[in-house]
Order: sequence, then structure tokens, then C-alpha cells
Amino acid sequence: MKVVKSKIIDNIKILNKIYRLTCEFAGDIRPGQFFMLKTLDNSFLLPRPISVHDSSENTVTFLYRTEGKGTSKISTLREDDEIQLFGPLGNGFALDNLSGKIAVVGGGIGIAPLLYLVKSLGKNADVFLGFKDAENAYLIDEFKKYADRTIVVTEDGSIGEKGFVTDYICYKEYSTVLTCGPEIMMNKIIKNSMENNVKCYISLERRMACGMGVCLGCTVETKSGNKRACKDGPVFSSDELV
Amino acid sequence: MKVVKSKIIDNIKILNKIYRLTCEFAGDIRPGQFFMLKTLDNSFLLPRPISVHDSSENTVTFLYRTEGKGTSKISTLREDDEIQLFGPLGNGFALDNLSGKIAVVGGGIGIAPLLYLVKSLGKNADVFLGFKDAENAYLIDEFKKYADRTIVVTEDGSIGEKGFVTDYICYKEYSTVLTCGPEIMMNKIIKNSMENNVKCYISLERRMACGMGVCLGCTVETKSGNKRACKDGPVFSSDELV
Amino acid sequence: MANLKINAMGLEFKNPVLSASGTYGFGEEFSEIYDVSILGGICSKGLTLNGRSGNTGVRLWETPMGLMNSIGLQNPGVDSFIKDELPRMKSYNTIIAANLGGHCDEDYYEGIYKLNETDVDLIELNISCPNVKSGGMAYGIKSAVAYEIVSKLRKICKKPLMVKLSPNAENISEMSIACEAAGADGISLINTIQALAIDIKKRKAVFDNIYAGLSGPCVKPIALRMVRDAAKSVKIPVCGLGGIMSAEDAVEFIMAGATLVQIGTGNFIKPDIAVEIINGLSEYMDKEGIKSLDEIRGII
Amino acid sequence: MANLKINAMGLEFKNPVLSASGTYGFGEEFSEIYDVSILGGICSKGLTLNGRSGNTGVRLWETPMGLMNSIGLQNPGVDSFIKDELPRMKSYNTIIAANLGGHCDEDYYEGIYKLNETDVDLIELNISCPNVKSGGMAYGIKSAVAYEIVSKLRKICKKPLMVKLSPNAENISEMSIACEAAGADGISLINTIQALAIDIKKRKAVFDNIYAGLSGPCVKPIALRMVRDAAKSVKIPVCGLGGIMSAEDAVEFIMAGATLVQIGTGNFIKPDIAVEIINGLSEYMDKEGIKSLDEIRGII
Ligand SMILES: Cc1cc2nc3c(=O)[nH]c(=O)nc-3n(C[C@H](O)[C@H](O)[C@H](O)COP(=O)(O)OP(=O)(O)OC[C@H]3O[C@@H](n4cnc5c(N)ncnc54)[C@H](O)[C@@H]3O)c2cc1C
Ligand SMILES: Cc1cc2nc3c(=O)[nH]c(=O)nc-3n(C[C@H](O)[C@H](O)[C@H](O)COP(=O)(O)OP(=O)(O)OC[C@H]3O[C@@H](n4cnc5c(N)ncnc54)[C@H](O)[C@@H]3O)c2cc1C
Ligand SMILES: Cc1cc2nc3c(=O)[nH]c(=O)nc-3n(C[C@H](O)[C@H](O)[C@H](O)COP(=O)(O)O)c2cc1C
Ligand SMILES: Cc1cc2nc3c(=O)[nH]c(=O)nc-3n(C[C@H](O)[C@H](O)[C@H](O)COP(=O)(O)O)c2cc1C
Ligand code: FES
Ligand code: FES
Repeated sequence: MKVVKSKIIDNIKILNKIYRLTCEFAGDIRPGQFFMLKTLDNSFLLPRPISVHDSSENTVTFLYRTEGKGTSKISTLREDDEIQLFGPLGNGFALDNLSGKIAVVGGGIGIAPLLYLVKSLGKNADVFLGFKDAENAYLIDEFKKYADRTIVVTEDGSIGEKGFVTDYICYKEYSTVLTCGPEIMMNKIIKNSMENNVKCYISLERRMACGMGVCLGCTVETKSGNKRACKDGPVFSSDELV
Repeated sequence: MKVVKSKIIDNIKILNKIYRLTCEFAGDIRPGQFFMLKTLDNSFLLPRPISVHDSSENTVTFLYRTEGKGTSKISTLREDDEIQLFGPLGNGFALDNLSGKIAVVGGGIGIAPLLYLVKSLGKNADVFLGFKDAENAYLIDEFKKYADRTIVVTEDGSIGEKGFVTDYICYKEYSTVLTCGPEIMMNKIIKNSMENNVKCYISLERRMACGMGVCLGCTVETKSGNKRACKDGPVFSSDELV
Repeated sequence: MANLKINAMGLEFKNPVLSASGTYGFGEEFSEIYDVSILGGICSKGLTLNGRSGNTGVRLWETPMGLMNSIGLQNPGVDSFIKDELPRMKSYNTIIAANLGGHCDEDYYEGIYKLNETDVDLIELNISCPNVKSGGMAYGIKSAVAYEIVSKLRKICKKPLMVKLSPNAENISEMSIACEAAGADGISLINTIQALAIDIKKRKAVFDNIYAGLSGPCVKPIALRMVRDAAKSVKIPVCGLGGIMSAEDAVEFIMAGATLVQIGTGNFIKPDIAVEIINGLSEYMDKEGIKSLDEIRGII
Repeated sequence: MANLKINAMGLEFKNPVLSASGTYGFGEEFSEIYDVSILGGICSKGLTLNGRSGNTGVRLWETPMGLMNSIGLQNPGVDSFIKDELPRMKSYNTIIAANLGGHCDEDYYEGIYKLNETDVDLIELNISCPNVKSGGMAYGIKSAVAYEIVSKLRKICKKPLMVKLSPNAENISEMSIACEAAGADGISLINTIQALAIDIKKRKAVFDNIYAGLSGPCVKPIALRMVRDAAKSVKIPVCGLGGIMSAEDAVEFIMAGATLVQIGTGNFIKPDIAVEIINGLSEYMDKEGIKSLDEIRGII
């Protein structure tokens, strides 16, 4: 991990409130890791945690949704502006221990970290993407390039299957489920994975100040006590969690 | 005076650290008046006082130098961005009471409010502009369009006359001197005007919070007690001052 | 539309939003921007018995999301206020509070006697000024000192009396209780927090008086805590202020126990902020289905 | 190059810049970003005799230019610190301070006895924790209470003892004097300021404990004032902190009388900020022709 002032290559709105930001960055990054992002002015104080959406030799790409003042401010940055990046942080998904067929499940903005994950998994993964409706769906074609199968589910069925993404996973087919998305979705997946004896890893969100494990602000309660989402996570095995 | 969110028409760097900002604004403005400017984010707190550099029916133009975090931040705004404008504020130059030939003297960024002033005075004014050197000189051609004579003075003589602008004013020729610039320049002009029995009006700078006369933070000591630079000024008659 | 009316200290306020002393002059300038009669009330610039020309040197300094000021109570004096400002202020058709400071007991007595005879609605007693007779320590630091002066003034004051507490008080709860026991009709807080800025280039304190008062968004979390401390300690109404910049901020103060709120530094940042906050409050209530602010006051 | 060395409390610091307790863990994570031996010192995460798992609920909240935290002293306990953290920390070749908190006198005694037997360089005594035996009022509010505990601990403590003051103390000058009289070798201030945040959507305080501690740039003007109050009151060295984000900020604290400074929240905002501040200090001295910080210390 390092702190750098990085030059922005582009920062494009890809959908209502959703932006893709690509910056210069050289260094190894594991899928599921994140960076702390901060504009160089003082319009907000704490850096904001954003997952790695993609990465190449000299760049890192983020996909983020504007929520409050930090992400809104970041969305106003343009090509050649500078941004403070701190990372890569966190454990990321432990790819080495994976074997067999893998299900990758994402909902909403939780899809952000999954592209880089699926790319790294090779053609070994099926991807399940949940959206509200066709208008709020994105990145489907990107995922199709890298995944074995890509299953899209929308609440209103306006594209792909209709309903909740959690209803379309056939757990028995998989050795492991990797997921990121709304808590309600992840809780369902944890439950179903356990019932089906499938290993499950989830990426958690917590408010963060340091992003590196020193402030103890991002507590995740686990069976072995409080863990730090930023350093011990953000990816946790579902059976660690209480 | 009013508070508006105004759309930026352009914000152009015209010289090292000096920018010209044009915004949408409809309303009467007197030369020597100013606005309080603030970006819509929270990168700084207090609006910044900036004089009117020019104005048309639907626009107001400012000329400013980046000094600290406020003006630097304002300089990053671009076309179509919005800015908070509050104004016009202050008394401005009292043009109605002027008669005879007028000398308008500006130094450094103090030149900003003088263009609109000279435009309003018609061909009745000679303009004296003081700069450090040719590289830091600007707007000369603009002034030439509106002034009777335009005398440029640089410290190193690299353009126009050499020395200080205060050395080139023939006070006897004028009924009134109007000036804005560094304190040292203005103090010299006040002294010389008095010696020559020429009326003198100067535009003063003070730290401001409200810009409208309520906080009492921008004190100017005058013979009739404390006055407010923002409301009773920024233009003062030199013989009011202590 | 939501009902924003507040009855407090024997007065009826159109809504809970007042402008804070020292940030609104005597209302005249703001009346050029918007109709100031929409306000719940206006607190005058801090008055002293005799006029004061205020402090020398720098009077304003920006800090991260804050403002330091050292105006030094520049004001025209009580008589001039009564003659030159109050009649116009009363025409604004909102509650008018005279903010009164003093450097010794007599200053306060005299000021109150004079204000008693006017149609000012409310006296906001600023006890943050250093008390010259007790060695320059402000009236507002020790509860016992505050109790004494407030008791005396309560006896002679014919108007509702709201005591404005200093955040530099040793203990806000005790101070609030002392003021209530002394007969205050309400308390307002916070005044500015004592702070220091240094100009390292000049190697000098920025302000001639060295210390100055901090206000603005940076103090809001502290102000909110103190307002809750106060509201939990007394039954008289609490007027909360410190860094309020939005209707949401005002709601926080109300949830912390405030009956009224004041807007100070915010008036500088966005001169029509009071309009926005008053409208915002009523929209908030409509949206949340809140009929009266009593439903959410002090719920924290 | 400027000489940044500082001798204080019987210790030699490479430079006056320490990392503040609770914002630097035990140094391990930062050692991955830069060579932490460049620091003047490291203050450990606040320790308690027995480990604590800290507070439930939200622990962090951003405010305008500030951070509120309610970590609740999550820490592995003194024994585990001594066994698992201290040996590595000592290898960083800088002054290592153990920040020690306690909820009753015994907690402190036991902690000090254990730390006495280690090669920790300095004990920073955090007296902001609520004292369970005296009804939850923190040790650090009333000077007399602080005097008592510090005197007792001074007698048993074999290490230099720096007492970390709370800005919530009733009176910073009196508190500083009390700590000096009780035998403290130095004092550090400020800890976080008690503050409140409310989630108006949930109609609840953000933090389970309702109040939490405010830090960051927003508190700097207040911290600076308190550091000057303290430095003017005592002869023992004062370690200043609160919102330091740059070398210029550090210089302000030194001019206000600080011998040492600490970087807290700044470590989160820009993780290599300490490097920048240490280099910046030495550049500043060179540029201003300052040979020793003694020349500017306490000049305000
Ligand atoms: C490890 C991790 C990875 C993330 N990856 C992504 C991503 O790839 N794309 C994306 O759009 N979002 C992601 N998020 C969520 C993102 O961090 C928040 O949306 C963002 O911090 C909101 O900041 P704001 O200033 O816009 O909102 P505000 O509400 O103004 O933020 C105020 C404070 O709350 C914190 N906060 C608010 N919402 C969240 C949240 N959901 N999670 C954590 N902290 C929060 C902020 O960091 C800030 O400190 C991630 C969060 C974590 C913890
Ligand atoms: C009536 C008036 C008209 C002005 N017109 C112009 C103009 O046309 N063009 C231009 O470039 N500048 C003008 N100035 C100066 C301009 O206001 C300051 O340069 C600007 O406020 C600096 O802000 P900052 O954030 O960049 O600097 P910072 O140093 O970060 O500002 C910190 C604080 O100090 C105040 N401050 C700093 N310098 C000055 C100053 N010289 N005068 C008043 N307040 C100051 C700021 O307003 C702010 O509150 C004018 C000032 C006044 C009072
Ligand atoms: C420039 C200025 C002048 C002030 N003058 C007074 C005053 O005369 N009397 C008073 O009681 N409070 C005075 N105050 C304090 C405010 O009324 C208010 O208590 C404080 O600023 C906190 O609120 P805020 O953060 O909303 O500004 C002044 C504040 C400022 C910024
Ligand atoms: C997340 C966090 C945890 C903290 N934990 C401790 C602690 O354990 N012990 C302590 O004495 N101070 C603790 N502090 C206070 C800091 O050491 C420091 O006194 C305070 O934050 C002010 O400095 P700053 O504004 O530079 O952060 C903590 C502060 C923060 C932000
Ligand atoms: S964010 Fe600081 S420990 Fe995780
Ligand atoms: S800036 Fe407030 S009175 Fe002039």
C-alpha cells in the first residue's frame, strides 16, 4: 500500500449517479481490495473507501455511486486533475484457495468489485447480477466477456429474469459463492450457502477513517472477536461472522 | 443586492495566477462595487470579496488573483459550473459628484475594479497602471480603448515608463484621483493629492465575513469613527481617513 | 402546511428560527435581501450601556469550517439602540430581543432599566463579557457568579430574560441549573468558543486580544452536545445555536432539546440562509408527518 | 539542516513530532508506508489493564472538518501489549509511549506496575476515561480529582509520566498546575472534545453512547488556545495536539508553548502526513533561519 497523488485518466458518468474513474497507478492489486480516495481540496475530510473495479499495469479503475458529499465531489473531477489514492488495502478475495465452480453474485453498486474478480477467476465463474430494472442495469456486456455464464435478474423483469438474484442461484452447482451487494441480499446468500454446504465469502462495508487497521472504527463482529473490515476484511468467510 | 446561484460563462487564466471570471447576473452595478463569491462546495467557509471588473446587461465579470484557498478553488471552476454570488455590495465610486479631468491609478491586482470605472467615466479619465514588469502587465489594450490617455509604468521599465506609477502623475492636471492598489501606493497618492489639493478617493481592502455591514469585522478608522469597508466603503474619500 | 409556531417565555414566535446576535446587525441590511418578518425573531447586536468602538487589529479570521472573531462588542450603546434602531426593528413584526452585555453589575442594571421602558420583547443576557470587577473572569464561567448576577437582574427586569451561556463555562449543566434557579425565563447557547490563531509569518497572535471567539459549522457537534446537556438539566426553554447551516442542523438541535434555534455565522455564508431553513423546517415536518415540533423535541 | 532534537522529560526525541494515541495502532501498519523511525515518538493505542472489545454501534462519524469517534478503548490489554507489541515497537528506534487509561485507581496502579518492568520509554496517562467509582465523571474534569490520582501514580511510576488532559476539563490552567504539582513530568493536550451527532432520519443519536469525541482540523483553534493556557501555567513540557495537518500547524503549537506535538486524525487524512510535517518543520527552520525551536517556543 502507498499514498500517491494520482493523475486522472478519465471520470465518466456511465449511468444516473454511477461513475467510472480511471487513474494512474502502478502496483499489484488483488480482486476485492480497495483504495481510500480523497480530493486534494478540503471539501471533505476523511478519504472514502472505494473497491477496485479494474486494474491494468499502470492504471486502477473504480466504479462508484454518488451518495453524499465525498463521492459527489469526486464525481466533479476531470481528466488530468489529481486525486489522492491510498492503497491497495484490505485482504481481497482469497483466490488461491478456490477450486471447482464458483458463483459470483452482485447487487446494485456491489457489482463494482466483481468485474476485476471475475476477470481474475478466468472462465471458471458464473455471474449473477441483480438490478432494480433495465434502466438501472449496467456492465452486463463486460461481465459476459469474462464469465462463463452471466445471469441478469431485475426486480421488474424488464431485462433478464424477474425477481431477486438470490432466487436464481443453484447452490448445488458451486463449490464457493463470492458476493458483494446490499446487506439483505448478502444475508440471504449466507443463509442459503450454509444450508447447501457451499463456502461463501462476502465483501462488507463499514464506515472507515484510516482504511489500514489502526483506528478500530470499522468493527466487524466475528466468532473470534472484533475484526477490522479494512484490514482483516473487507472479505470475510460467512462462517466467521456472528 | 441579492444572493444567487449563477452560471459561469467562462473562467480564463489571463496571466500567471490571474483569472477573469464571467458569470450570469442581471442587475445594476456601480463601478467600485464588489460581490462576495463562494463555490457551492464546502472547501472554504466565508465568501470572498471580489470587485466588479466589468458588467453587461446579463453578466458580471471579475478579475482576480489566486492568493489562498478561496481564490484557488474559484479558479478551478469551469464553464457551466455554478457559483454563489452575493451583491452588488458597497458604495462604489461616486461618479455623480465628479467633474473636470480625472486620474485613475491602479497597481497590481488593484487594477481589477478600474476597467469598469474607466468605461463609465467615458473619455474623461487618464489611467495610470503600475506593474512589476512586462511579464506581469495586463489589460493595457483594454484600458486604451476607454481612457483618454493610458500611462503604463513598470518597476524595471520593461514596458512603458520605468519606476513607480506614483512618480508619473501630474496632480495639477486633475480635479480628482481615483485609486486602487497596494497600500504603499495608495498612501503615496493620498499624500500627494493632499499636497496638491486634489480630491482623492481610494478603494480599501479588509477581511470580510458578511460583506453587507452586519458583522463589523471590516473596520476602517475614519475621522468620524469606525466605518465598515463593506458598506460605508470600500471607496473612501482620503480626507475621511485617519 | 406544518405549524411552526412556538410559545416560549411568555412570547409567541412565528417559528423557532431567530437570527443570532452580532451576525444580523439590527436587521436593516437583511431587510434588503428578504422579508425579515418571516423570522421567529431577531437578536440585536450585543449592546453595552455606553457605546463601544470595539477592538483594534484584525477582527475576523477563517479556520477550517469556522470563523474566529474579535469584534469587541462594537455597538452604539443602549440609548442609541432604543432611539435609532428599535422602532424600525419593531416594525419588522417579529420578536425583537435586545442582546445585552456588561463589564460590571451596574452596566447590566442600567441597561435593563432603560430596556424595561421600551417595547423590546425579550432581553438576551450575554454573560460572556469579562467582568472587570472580578479580575476579568467572565460572568459566564462559574455558575455561582452567573447565579448572582442573573438573580439580581431578574428582580429588576420587566421583560422575559433569556441568558446566553458561554461554552467556556466550567460546567454547562450546572450553569443552566444556576440560571434557571436565578429566575431566567430561558437560556440560549452557545456563544463563541475561546480560541487562538497564530500568524506564524509575523510570529504573533492574529488578534490583538490574542484569544478570539470561534463559531460556524466546526463547532456544531460541540454546541449540540452542550444544548442537550442544558436541555436535560432545566425545564425552561433552551434556544440552541452554533454552526447551524441547514434545516437538518436545526432539527438536530430540536431533537437535542432546543425549543428555539438561532442562525449566526450561517448568515454570512449564505445571506438568505434563514429563509431556506424556515422553509426547510416546514418541508421536513410535512414529509415526516410531524404536526408539532413538540413531537421530536428532546427525544435524544 | 535544522536541528530538530528535543530533550524533554529526561528523554531525547529526534524531533518534536509524535503520533497520537488511537490513530497509529502500535505502529505496525504505518511501517508498511514509511520508515516510522523518523518519528520523534509513537504513542500506543490507549491501553487498559484488561483488554476491552470497545463500543457497539457506529464508531466513526464525519463532521465539518472533523471526526467524531467512539471506539471505546478497544485494546488487547497491558499484558498483551507488553508481549505482542512492545518488542516490535522498540525496534523502531524511537521513543515509545504507552498510553494508559483506567476506570478506577486500581486499573492505573496495576497497569503502571506492569509497564514499570518493561523498556517502554514514557507513560502517557489518559485521564479522560470515566471514573467508575466516582459516578462516571472522568478523572480529567476536576483538577482536585486529577491531582489525587496523578500524585499516587507518580509515586509508583518508574517511567517519565506525561498526563494527557481532556479539553472537557473545567479549567485547563488549573488542571495543568494540578498535574505539575502532582509530579507529572509533562502534559499533553488535547484529547477529543465531547460532542454529539444526531441521525435525524433514525431520530437517534449516531453513537450508542450518545456522546463521542471530536478531533481534526475543526478543533485546532480551540486546542491551540488550551495549549497556550497550559504552557503559560506550568514549567513542565507541554505536548500539543488537536487538528495538526501541516508543519505550519505544528509551528503554531510550538509558538503557543508546546515542546512536542502529536499528529492524530491527520494520519487518516494523509497517511504519510508525519513525514511531510517533519520535513516541513526542518525546511521552515532553514528558511526562517531558526537554529533551535527554543527560539520560537512560547513566543505568543
Ligand atoms: C471496503 C469498501 C468498499 C467500497 N467500495 C465501493 C465501490 O466500489 N463503489 C461505491 O460506489 N461505493 C463503495 N463503497 C461505499 C462508499 O465508500 C460510500 O458510498 C462512500 O464512502 C460514501 O461517501 P459520501 O461522502 O458520498 O457519503 P456521505 O454520507 O457524505 O459520507 C459520510 C461518511 O460516511 C461514510 N460512509 C457513508 N456511506 C458509507 C458506506 N456505504 N460504506 C462505508 N462508509 C460509508 C463515508 O466514508 C464518510 O466517512 C465501499 C465501502 C467500503 C467500506
Ligand atoms: C472590497 C474588496 C474587493 C476586492 N477585489 C478584488 C479583486 O477584484 N480581485 C482580487 O484578486 N482580489 C480582490 N480582493 C482581495 C480578495 O478578496 C482576497 O485576495 C481574497 O479574499 C483572498 O482569499 P483566499 O481564500 O484566496 O486567501 P486566504 O488567505 O486563504 O483567505 C483567508 C481569509 O482572509 C481573507 N483575505 C485574504 N486576503 C485578503 C485581502 N487582500 N482582502 C480582504 N480579505 C482578504 C479572505 O477573504 C478569507 O476570509 C478584494 C478585497 C476586498 C475587501
Ligand atoms: C462576528 C460575530 C459577532 C458576534 N457578536 C455577538 C454579540 O455581540 N453578542 C453575542 O451574544 N454573541 C455574539 N456572537 C456570537 C453569536 O451570536 C453566536 O452565539 C455564535 O456565533 C455561535 O453561533 P454560530 O456558529 O451560528 O455563529 C457573535 C458572533 C460573530 C461571528
Ligand atoms: C479514532 C481515534 C481513537 C483515539 N483513541 C485514543 C486513545 O485510545 N487514547 C487517547 O489518549 N486518545 C485517543 N484519541 C485522541 C487522539 O490521540 C487525540 O488526542 C485527538 O484525536 C486530538 O488530536 P487530532 O485532532 O490530531 O486527532 C483517539 C482519537 C481518534 C480520532
Ligand atoms: S478504518 Fe480504521 S481500522 Fe478499519
Ligand atoms: S464585512 Fe461584515 S461589516 Fe463589513
